Amino acid sequence: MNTDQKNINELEFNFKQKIIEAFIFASSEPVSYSELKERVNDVNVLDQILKILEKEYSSRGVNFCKINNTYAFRTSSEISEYLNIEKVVSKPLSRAATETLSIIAYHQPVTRSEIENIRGVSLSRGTLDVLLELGWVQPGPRRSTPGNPLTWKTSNLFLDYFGLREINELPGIDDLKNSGLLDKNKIIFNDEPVNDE
Amino acid sequence: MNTDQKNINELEFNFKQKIIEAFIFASSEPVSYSELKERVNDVNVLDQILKILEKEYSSRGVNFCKINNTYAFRTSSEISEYLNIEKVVSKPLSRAATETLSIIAYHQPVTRSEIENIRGVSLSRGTLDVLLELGWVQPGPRRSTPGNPLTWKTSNLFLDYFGLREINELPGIDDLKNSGLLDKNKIIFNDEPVNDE
Amino acid sequence: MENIQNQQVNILSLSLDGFEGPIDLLLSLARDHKIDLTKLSILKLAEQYLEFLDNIINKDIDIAAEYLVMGAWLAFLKSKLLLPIENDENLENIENLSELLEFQMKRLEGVQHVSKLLFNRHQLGTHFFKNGNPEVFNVSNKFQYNLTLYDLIKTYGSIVTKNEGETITIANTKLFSVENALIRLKQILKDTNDWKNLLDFIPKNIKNELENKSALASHFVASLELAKEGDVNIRQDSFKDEILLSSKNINN
Repeated sequence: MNTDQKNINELEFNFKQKIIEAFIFASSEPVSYSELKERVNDVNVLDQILKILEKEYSSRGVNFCKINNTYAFRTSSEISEYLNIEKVVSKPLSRAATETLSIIAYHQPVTRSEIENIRGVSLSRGTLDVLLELGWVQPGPRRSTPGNPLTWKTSNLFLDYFGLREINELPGIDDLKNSGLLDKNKIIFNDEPVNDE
Repeated sequence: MNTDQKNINELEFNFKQKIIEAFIFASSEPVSYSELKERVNDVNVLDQILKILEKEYSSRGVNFCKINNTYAFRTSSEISEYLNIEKVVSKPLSRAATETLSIIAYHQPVTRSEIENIRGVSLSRGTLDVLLELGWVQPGPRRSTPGNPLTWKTSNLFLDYFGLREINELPGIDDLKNSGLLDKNKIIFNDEPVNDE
Repeated sequence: MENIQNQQVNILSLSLDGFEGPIDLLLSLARDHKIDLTKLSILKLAEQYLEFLDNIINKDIDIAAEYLVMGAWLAFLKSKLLLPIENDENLENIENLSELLEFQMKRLEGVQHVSKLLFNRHQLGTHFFKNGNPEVFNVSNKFQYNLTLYDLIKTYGSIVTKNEGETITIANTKLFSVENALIRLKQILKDTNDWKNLLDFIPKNIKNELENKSALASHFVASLELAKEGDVNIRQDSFKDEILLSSKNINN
């Protein structure tokens, strides 16, 4: 084998290795050996690639793992203990909480009874708790009205989370209307979709 | 500094690097710099780690990507044709939406009436809505002109989607800039503030 | 040359819907006639735009106002360009306006160009991918909420909407009125010397089916009205045959 040929083979091998690496990374589940074989027809080459990947990732923060007959990337165990990994359940915020949050965001500082007034239903205890726990809302100044009720406002964490620099970057009612978010008007007797205002 | 001390420092550095690597690698969405800073208190160390990771992964099948002030691992686009991963086929955007997106991207931050001015046509309902729903655009600071109109800008999600590190990497942006086409002061039609509902 | 231009105007006129506004139309006129934007003749372009508009108006009176506004503006500019220039100030004004128009067209062209470049890029989830099987590090809580700014805004929007009460708007239905049909029939019959099928009187460029049906109904009612007034003859030789109309003053 001459040098050129050797270089070409090496390039091809590297390329195949990259494909296997990327494929396993992007897959939503551990990938079986037979699936990988479909990508790299040569079993010898595949075995070699898998061995190399395992070695290259062995001292990294992420390891290349063989689990039964499947392959996946997993956080190295020495790190995972330290970082406390959990499969996190991502769940939607309840409707009540979302509505309450949006009212606090737009009307802050706002008292509990004002929130109830706007939503037209009473605020259950847990709703504000969820928002407090998330760190998205915080108590504001007390009102100087009878009873000195506490007000609520959004936190810096809230701004951070939604990528806003300040609260007045929230689109106003007019902006909402213009972007079609407020479909206030019901249109009747219309035989075709309306495209324009 | 004696050899032992040096070794200890090195070990610590390696451990921190592994944590950062695992943290970003295991997450599917970009991780912000401030989140990383919480893990590694020393900013110099963090910057060094990020530089090393970028280099170490630059020739792999999975690359370390900087997206504005966030970090993520993404499969290398050089092997894109060979990956054959099930793609999410998204509905193509309307011409109005793609042009509006481009105007927001290249002219940002830009107000609604500026967008209308550039396209010479009023922005129909739903156009901004689509882009907002995709998470590609977000509100920016309000203008200090009369009426304090809201501006729009692109999000990190937008950069991530198009594989851009920052806005300056937008294709063709230098040409637009050099030919003066990003000049916001030249206005001809609709030069009065658009009378929004 | 004249021929080719007319042809193109016709092709364009079939698809006004395809243009995203008057500047877009101007831009594509400039492109179709291979006008270099840097050596743009505003006069020539204004003429083309107006010619195009004339053509459209004949076929479809219902043109977006913005096309007409731009048309009026261009007509004004054209007249200024054609008239002898009286003073320097005037000249400067015209040059300024032409320059701004040129700028707008170039800018839109720029936007359309980069739009293509942008969507030609590799895209996440199509050409490159994120970690398909993510793990999540969690410091304190087991739940992660995914609320987007869009959700938040939309939620607030619906609260506001609910509280403001509902308004019902009756959509602008595009029905063809009998009045319009009457005017049309009279107009066309004036120049007709023969029996003509009722269907031929109905405007051809109606795309909406409901509107088309209403046009047929209105024209039929209008023809009966005209017959009652004695202005028109109606003939149908047998059931399911064509309904023919002719003006009263020809007898055959």
